[in-house]
Amino acid sequence: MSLTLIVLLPFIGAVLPAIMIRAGRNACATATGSVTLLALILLMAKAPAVIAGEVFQVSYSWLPELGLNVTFFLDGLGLLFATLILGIGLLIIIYARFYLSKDDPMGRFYVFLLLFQGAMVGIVLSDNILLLLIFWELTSLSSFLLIGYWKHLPAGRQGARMALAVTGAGGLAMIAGMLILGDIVGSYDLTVILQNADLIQASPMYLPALILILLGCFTKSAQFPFHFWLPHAMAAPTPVSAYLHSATMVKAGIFLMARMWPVLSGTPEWFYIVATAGLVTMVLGAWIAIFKHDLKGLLAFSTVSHLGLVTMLLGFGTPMAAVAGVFHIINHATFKAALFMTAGIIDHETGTRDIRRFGGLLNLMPIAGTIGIITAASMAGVIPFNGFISKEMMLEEAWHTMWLDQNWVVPLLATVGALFSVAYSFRFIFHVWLGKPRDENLPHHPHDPPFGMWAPPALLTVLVVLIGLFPSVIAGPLVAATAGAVIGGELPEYYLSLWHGLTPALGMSVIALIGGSLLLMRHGGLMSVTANLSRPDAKAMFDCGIAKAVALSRLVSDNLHNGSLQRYLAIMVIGSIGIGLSGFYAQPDFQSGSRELLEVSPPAAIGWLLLVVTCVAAVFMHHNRLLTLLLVGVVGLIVSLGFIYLSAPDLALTQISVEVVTVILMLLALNILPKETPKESTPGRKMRDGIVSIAAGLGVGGAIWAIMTRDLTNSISSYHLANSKVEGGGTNVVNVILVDFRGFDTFGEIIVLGIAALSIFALIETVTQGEAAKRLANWVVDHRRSADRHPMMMVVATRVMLPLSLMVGVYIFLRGHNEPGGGFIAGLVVSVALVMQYMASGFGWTQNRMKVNYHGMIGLGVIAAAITGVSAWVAGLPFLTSGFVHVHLPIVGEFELASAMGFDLGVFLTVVGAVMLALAKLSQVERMAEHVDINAEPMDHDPSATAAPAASPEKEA
Amino acid sequence: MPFVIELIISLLIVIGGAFLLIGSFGMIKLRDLLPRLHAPTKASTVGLGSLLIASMLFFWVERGHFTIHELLITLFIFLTAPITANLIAKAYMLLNVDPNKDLPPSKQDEGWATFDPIGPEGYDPSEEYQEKET
Amino acid sequence: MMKRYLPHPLLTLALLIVWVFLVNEISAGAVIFGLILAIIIPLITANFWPGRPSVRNAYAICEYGLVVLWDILVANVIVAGLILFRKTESLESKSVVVPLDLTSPEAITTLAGTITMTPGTVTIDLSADAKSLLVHCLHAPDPQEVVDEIKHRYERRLKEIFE
Amino acid sequence: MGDWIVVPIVLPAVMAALIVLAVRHDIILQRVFSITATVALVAVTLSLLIFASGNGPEMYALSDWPAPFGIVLVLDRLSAMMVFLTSLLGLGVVLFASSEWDKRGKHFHALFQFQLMGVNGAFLTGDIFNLFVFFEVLLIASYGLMLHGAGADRLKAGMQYVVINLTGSSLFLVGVGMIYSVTGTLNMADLAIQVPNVASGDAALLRAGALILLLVFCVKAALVPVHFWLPGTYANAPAPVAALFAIMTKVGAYSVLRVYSLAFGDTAGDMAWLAAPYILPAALVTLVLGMTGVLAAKRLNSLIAFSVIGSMGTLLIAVGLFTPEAISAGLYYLLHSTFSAAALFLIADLVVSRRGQFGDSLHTAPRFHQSGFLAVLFFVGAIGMAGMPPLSGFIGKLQILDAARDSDAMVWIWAIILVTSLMCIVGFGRAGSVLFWKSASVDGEITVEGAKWPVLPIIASCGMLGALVALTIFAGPVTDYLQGVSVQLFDTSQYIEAVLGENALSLIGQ
Amino acid sequence: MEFLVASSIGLLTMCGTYLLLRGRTFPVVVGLAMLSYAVNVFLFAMGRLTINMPPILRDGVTEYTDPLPQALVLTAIVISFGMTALIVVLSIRTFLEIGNDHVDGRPAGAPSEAGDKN
Amino acid sequence: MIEYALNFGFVCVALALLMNLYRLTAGPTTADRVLAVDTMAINAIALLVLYGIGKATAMYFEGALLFAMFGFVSTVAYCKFVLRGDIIE
Ligand code: NA
Ligand code: NA
Repeated sequence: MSLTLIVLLPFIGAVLPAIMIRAGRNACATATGSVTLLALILLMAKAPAVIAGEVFQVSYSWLPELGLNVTFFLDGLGLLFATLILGIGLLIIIYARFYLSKDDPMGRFYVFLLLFQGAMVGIVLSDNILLLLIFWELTSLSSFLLIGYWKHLPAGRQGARMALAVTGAGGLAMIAGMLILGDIVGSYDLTVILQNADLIQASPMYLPALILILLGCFTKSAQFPFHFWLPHAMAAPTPVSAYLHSATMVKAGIFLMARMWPVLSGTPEWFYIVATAGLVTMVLGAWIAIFKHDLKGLLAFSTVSHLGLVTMLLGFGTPMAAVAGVFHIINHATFKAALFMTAGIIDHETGTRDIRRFGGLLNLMPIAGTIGIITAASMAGVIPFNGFISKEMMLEEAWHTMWLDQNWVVPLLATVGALFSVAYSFRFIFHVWLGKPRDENLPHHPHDPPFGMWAPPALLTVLVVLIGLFPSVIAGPLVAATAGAVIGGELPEYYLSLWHGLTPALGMSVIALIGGSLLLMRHGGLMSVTANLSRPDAKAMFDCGIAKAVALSRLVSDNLHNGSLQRYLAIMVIGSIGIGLSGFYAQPDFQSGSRELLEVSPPAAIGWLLLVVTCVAAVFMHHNRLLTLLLVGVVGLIVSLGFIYLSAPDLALTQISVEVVTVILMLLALNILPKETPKESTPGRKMRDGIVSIAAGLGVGGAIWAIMTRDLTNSISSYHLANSKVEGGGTNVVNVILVDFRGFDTFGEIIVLGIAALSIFALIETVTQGEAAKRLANWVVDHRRSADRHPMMMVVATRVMLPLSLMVGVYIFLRGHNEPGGGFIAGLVVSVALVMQYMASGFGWTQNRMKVNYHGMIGLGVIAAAITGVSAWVAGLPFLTSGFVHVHLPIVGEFELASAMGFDLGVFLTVVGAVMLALAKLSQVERMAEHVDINAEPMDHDPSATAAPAASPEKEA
Repeated sequence: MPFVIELIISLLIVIGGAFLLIGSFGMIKLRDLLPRLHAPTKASTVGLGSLLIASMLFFWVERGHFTIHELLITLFIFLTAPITANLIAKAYMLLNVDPNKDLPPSKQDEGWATFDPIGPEGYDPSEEYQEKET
Repeated sequence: MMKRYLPHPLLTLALLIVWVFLVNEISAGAVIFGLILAIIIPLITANFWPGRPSVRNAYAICEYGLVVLWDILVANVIVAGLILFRKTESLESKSVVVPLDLTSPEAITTLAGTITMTPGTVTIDLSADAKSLLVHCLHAPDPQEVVDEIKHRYERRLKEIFE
Repeated sequence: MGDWIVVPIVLPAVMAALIVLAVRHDIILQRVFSITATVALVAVTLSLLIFASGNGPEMYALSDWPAPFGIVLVLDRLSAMMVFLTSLLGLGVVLFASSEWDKRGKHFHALFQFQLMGVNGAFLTGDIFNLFVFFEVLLIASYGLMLHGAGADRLKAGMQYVVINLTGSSLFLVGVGMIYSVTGTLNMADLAIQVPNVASGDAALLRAGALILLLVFCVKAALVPVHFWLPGTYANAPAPVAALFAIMTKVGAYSVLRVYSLAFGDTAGDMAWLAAPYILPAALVTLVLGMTGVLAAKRLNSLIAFSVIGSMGTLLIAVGLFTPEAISAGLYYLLHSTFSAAALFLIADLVVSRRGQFGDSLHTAPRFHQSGFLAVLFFVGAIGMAGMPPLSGFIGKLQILDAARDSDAMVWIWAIILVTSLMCIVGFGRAGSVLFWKSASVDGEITVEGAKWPVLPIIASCGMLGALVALTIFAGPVTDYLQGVSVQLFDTSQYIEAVLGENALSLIGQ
Repeated sequence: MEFLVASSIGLLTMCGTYLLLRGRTFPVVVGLAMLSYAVNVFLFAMGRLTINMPPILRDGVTEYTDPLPQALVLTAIVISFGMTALIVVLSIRTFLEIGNDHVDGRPAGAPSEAGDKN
Repeated sequence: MIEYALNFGFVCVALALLMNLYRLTAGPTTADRVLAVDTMAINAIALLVLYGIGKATAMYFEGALLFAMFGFVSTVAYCKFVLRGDIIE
């Protein structure tokens, strides 16, 4: 339980700084510190037992299906890292309180820091590798926030993004590796995995898993060739650098290699990948560090180098090397965190981090200077500090390591690395603290910082010295416990002490010290040499890489999604032809149909000819839009005739009614739109579209040919035919299907119509704003117009037509259940009759006489349709269940009342409402364009009116 | 079916068909829209009329009861054909006829409605058009 | 009362007949239902037809109808002949002006319609003040004859019916 | 409870009609109606979800006609989950829109309710033509919503959206027609029975029809190469609408899953798992192109839109594997990606509305109000979309990777999912950096009129993010449920029995 | 007869598709209308062709054409009508807002939309 | 006998339709085309009537009725469009 709490505390506590910042910076820091302290205390309470060899474990089920569970365990390795994370974390919190300036949002800083801390603790305590992955990626995210904390600095932003990209990428690789690992073992539990070294190493998936996991480790721990992000992350505030980039996050990779050491190490693959990468990193990082003028840059590359050192040790794969690695982790954490904090102090006090401007700072800030010198000496591996001991152990291990059967490679390079290490460490000592001040005009006048700022590094410095002097007393148990956990078996014999006698390692050490000192003396010269060397600039490469990736993405994405509907549609059409054909040809044994075909009658042939001619004419003459419309109208006419000919009277009625409303709609549109389509397609485009269209036509035509020439032996519609009259109460089976068997379709269908009208209304409502309004205001009528708006003969004719049409509408409506007709067609008939009034007598006059609101009609229609359904529902029957009765009235005789009629009434109302709303609204645009006042009189001139008309045109509201 | 009735029906059908054909033939034979307009508006209506009468007769004899709803179609056609012809003619004249040269004057205060405006307060949309043109 | 609910008995009658045409049967149920509709529909559409002319001269209507029907038949044969057997060049097509005495829009429209449906004439326009009809003749060697016939045969009768 | 299956369809429909009929002039009343209805919808769909998790598939025969002759609705674990998801999302959207968006055009709430109706109908129906009808309902409502408030860019994008989808609708009918023409049925369960019994000479037609239908579903699901409508549409739709559209692509995915596991699944003989060889490669390409778009984006909204394409790729990879594990993983990801896309669109709107003239262009602008708070929201949303821990996206991706293990394309799947995750991270990192960090180095501050702390939008956005958190925390129970979904999907006999009765099963030898 | 219908459907599809692929909204709308004719007839024809067997039940008549496709086509016609109405209005609205009727909202000859100026 | 008459009728109407088609495509004025379409509607009604007689069914009457009604409306709409541009004003 308390194990979980240790992990959760930083996360839960992360809300505290956000809240406490309102109470002041001290309160904020104190709250943050207490959280960490509490976690540290909880951890320390377990430390003795762990050091004694006990392993704590706790487990909660989270996603057992995947094998992802919240399980933590605490062993020596976990203890060491958790202690480092929480302990150094605490110091950093204190340090940051004084480091951050008044302008820096401290609450946010601590929130991020605690989140990061929690993630780190999570990594080192996870007993489930999927859980570990989660924490792993969380550290990437929280470090992204921390590095980018000073968001006004471009370097900070770029560094943050680079760190995120690199470590994030590694993390993603690691996900794959971990999943493979889990697959090999059959469990994602670390404790289980650690038991299965043989299984893992024997698996053919071992190498992929290893590489993928190492990618994660190397990126996070800034190992060659992924070392480049770390220095750029130094744009972060110094506490962040100290915490993340020396003590904790960069060690996550090391931790994981150590954690996985029992199962992954010991193979040649491991050795050559890990040890080599470590070795190269160690040397390269140190070399670069020598020439960094930025204090933190120097420390950053030294960190890279030291991480390489540990990596190399782990890579050796021997228990002894592992012990050395573990010990160096501890030592490095102590001196490097202190060094960073010192660097922060210098930065803070002098206002610069440029080494070239320093010198003699020891005199000005003796406390910081002492701390800096001691810790730097430890970094250089100078007796008697802790760095010396672990470096000796490293050299010792290097001495007897063969690399590709060569015994000199590793020792030589290790010595060179150590030598460089001495050089940059001494540079830090001599160029910063000792000697003469080189720049009298530092931004600030430096002096020792407040206690809170130097105490944390001082504490670490004390540790540096004490571990150096009494290694086995101070660090021994921890090293033992940790190394035991890493090795996962018997510890080798080793002694943690300053003096091991005259060993080869000592010799190498001495060479390194002397060589390093000499190198530093020639620093100036070397500097000019290296300055002239064109080294690959990692940041530039990374930026260039990202820029290339973005450019490539844009090239691909923008060219593909170029906004051309024509292309999108062509692709879609080609895709559908392709997928249809692929299906057709993927299925063997296609047989042509054997259904007896119908005779071709002469009228049918003529109809067909008409259709062909009009279709083709419509394509070839489509530039003349009005003509196109006429031709398409003829197509509609022929299709309707065809429906009648082929036993579908309902379809014909519907088609012909829809046709006319569509024509009216299109004409309304055409008045606004250009009357001609410009000829702009290139011959190539026409060719392409022609081919695509022909293919589509052949495909669809072929398919329906194949369908019509074969029989359909059983269809659900036989049931409809059988039950339409008896159960559905209607002899028009199509109508019974529409209002009853499949009434739900119709319910949806009228809603589509209603929505269309509402959308049209909404679309046109906005026409009065913006560009559209301007265009309408400046509209120029571009065609000759007749003088009479409302020809008298037409007005009179439509007046006669209206009652007739309504009569027809009622007739069509009522008979729908038994004969061709129904609510939809009736609705269109009535709509057309009304539209005729609008066309003949003008909008203004007609609208003034129209008592119904079309919106309401749509709503009412849908509700009416729904009511017939809901009333069945309320009665405990399924929605839309219909009933019918035969009513007998005197004189009138017997007639049928079906609830489906209520439904059909809903259809009727919706259709009328929708059509009228859409047309009426659309015509509003026209009137705006034509700048015509709406009319109050139905005819331009009424010959029967004796007096001159009094009413003047009304301006439309 | 009595032969006479059958004969009448057949004749009506033949006449109807012939008139329809003539109507459409006139439409392609005549040179100009206004003459053309005569052909379908008249020939077709009579052609259709005879077919509808044939149909009425046929169903009367065939089904035994007098069907009258064909009359409704005839009614519609007779009601609408003049309007159609009028509007088509107007549409033609507007774009193809010069009212001052090609048409006789109306002999009234106002000219032909297609060209000369009248209405409440002398509303004249074509003036608007002219203005914008200049 | 009667006036209020049955303002246009003729229209109601016409609609009733239309209904009977539509349902294609003469039964009590059909007639009653048709009657209901024929009363309701004129009421709800009254707004759209202000000043419906009251036409009561049933005899005149019948006479007019028969005359027109006959003329239509004749006209068709004549026009058919013109179309089929005359060279298009030899047709004397022209537009003639028919000054009107009628003032009711319904009457004018009926006249115009009649002209269109009868021999070789189509009403192609109306003067803006509705005082003249522009009639196109397919073949009219003597325009005045056409005008006279229209005024005599149709307009006179329509005046009786409508005014 | 079975009686209530129709309610998620009828309730919004009636509510929309009522809004149009009664309160169209009063925006406050519209909001009250709309929000109340949506809350009620959440309650109903939750009850249905609970019901479905404790029962087998439940059929609802509309008009009381027996299947396959009438239209049936079917509530099973999958459809119950989808309607619940829809209503939750809908609630967030309506809350967000009720602050201000709904005033920018007419009829927002009516269209919104109709949209819910269409989506719910598509999820619940067990009839393939009825599915078409609901597709059309949801599409036309979406056209209306998409164009809500108009504006040049929106109209341009809307035009493309509408035309592409209308073309898709035509294809839908062709597909349905071909299927009916050889099977004689429209009922999905009946189809499952008819498909294996189709004469071999007719099978080619059936297969071609089924594949054309698949293409149509893929248009909705924004699968490459028929995804082109999405970037413009989502990027230019009003924010709450874009958020609501998060469910629209899922309708496509759902339909693929439903039809191609039921009728063209295990029992389909020759045509078993018909869709798989098409979906998987296309999904992989979709994911790559989506995340390429994320990397390439120059506008925030198009960044999010492309990430939606990417997430559809991820989801359809899982669907395309057609294994129980993959599908439950995919469904988990579906839940996740719906909320995360919605959240991002909503948050983006809060950001964009504060950036004044800078809008959603990924261009450095001066600071704006609440940029800190919004940065947090954006960060969380981006984590969700990129599939970074600790949010559900990560768990979803892990599950999909895990489920892809046995696939022949495993290497491709893993590599593409992981690499594109990185692209997404980089893309969102760049965007976030420009929006929230770079502004710190620019002088001045943008001030825009409007409520400083718009309560409803913030509640809605946080609610969407909260859903991600809940999905994460309750990953176990959710996955339990989803495994139940997979079981039901793969054991089609349950569905068929529920719809057609026990006797029908003998026809397919189960 | 079947051939006439099949070829008509094919032709309608062909012409509809060609118009659909044009660059201006009006032909596209017309193309969609033609496509919906094609599809409606397709859907209708999937019930096979029959002459003079309308699905209106009559005493003594046993043979009827398949009514279901007809019902489906009716639904499809209505829906495509609603869709056509919307897209017609949309094309006007877009034209008014943008000033040209290109489907991509750009004038003739203009290069494809150059993304966004970043 | 009726059958022969019907066949004659069909042929006449079919030819008439073809002539209409010619006028529709040849124009030359829009009015000509509108006239052609209007006449087509009339011929279509004739076709329906003939067909109804041929099949001895009244099923197609409503079709003919609506053709008559709607043929008129669309012709009016086209003409109004040519005359005024705005058909509802
Ligand atoms: Na029923
Ligand atoms: Na249509």
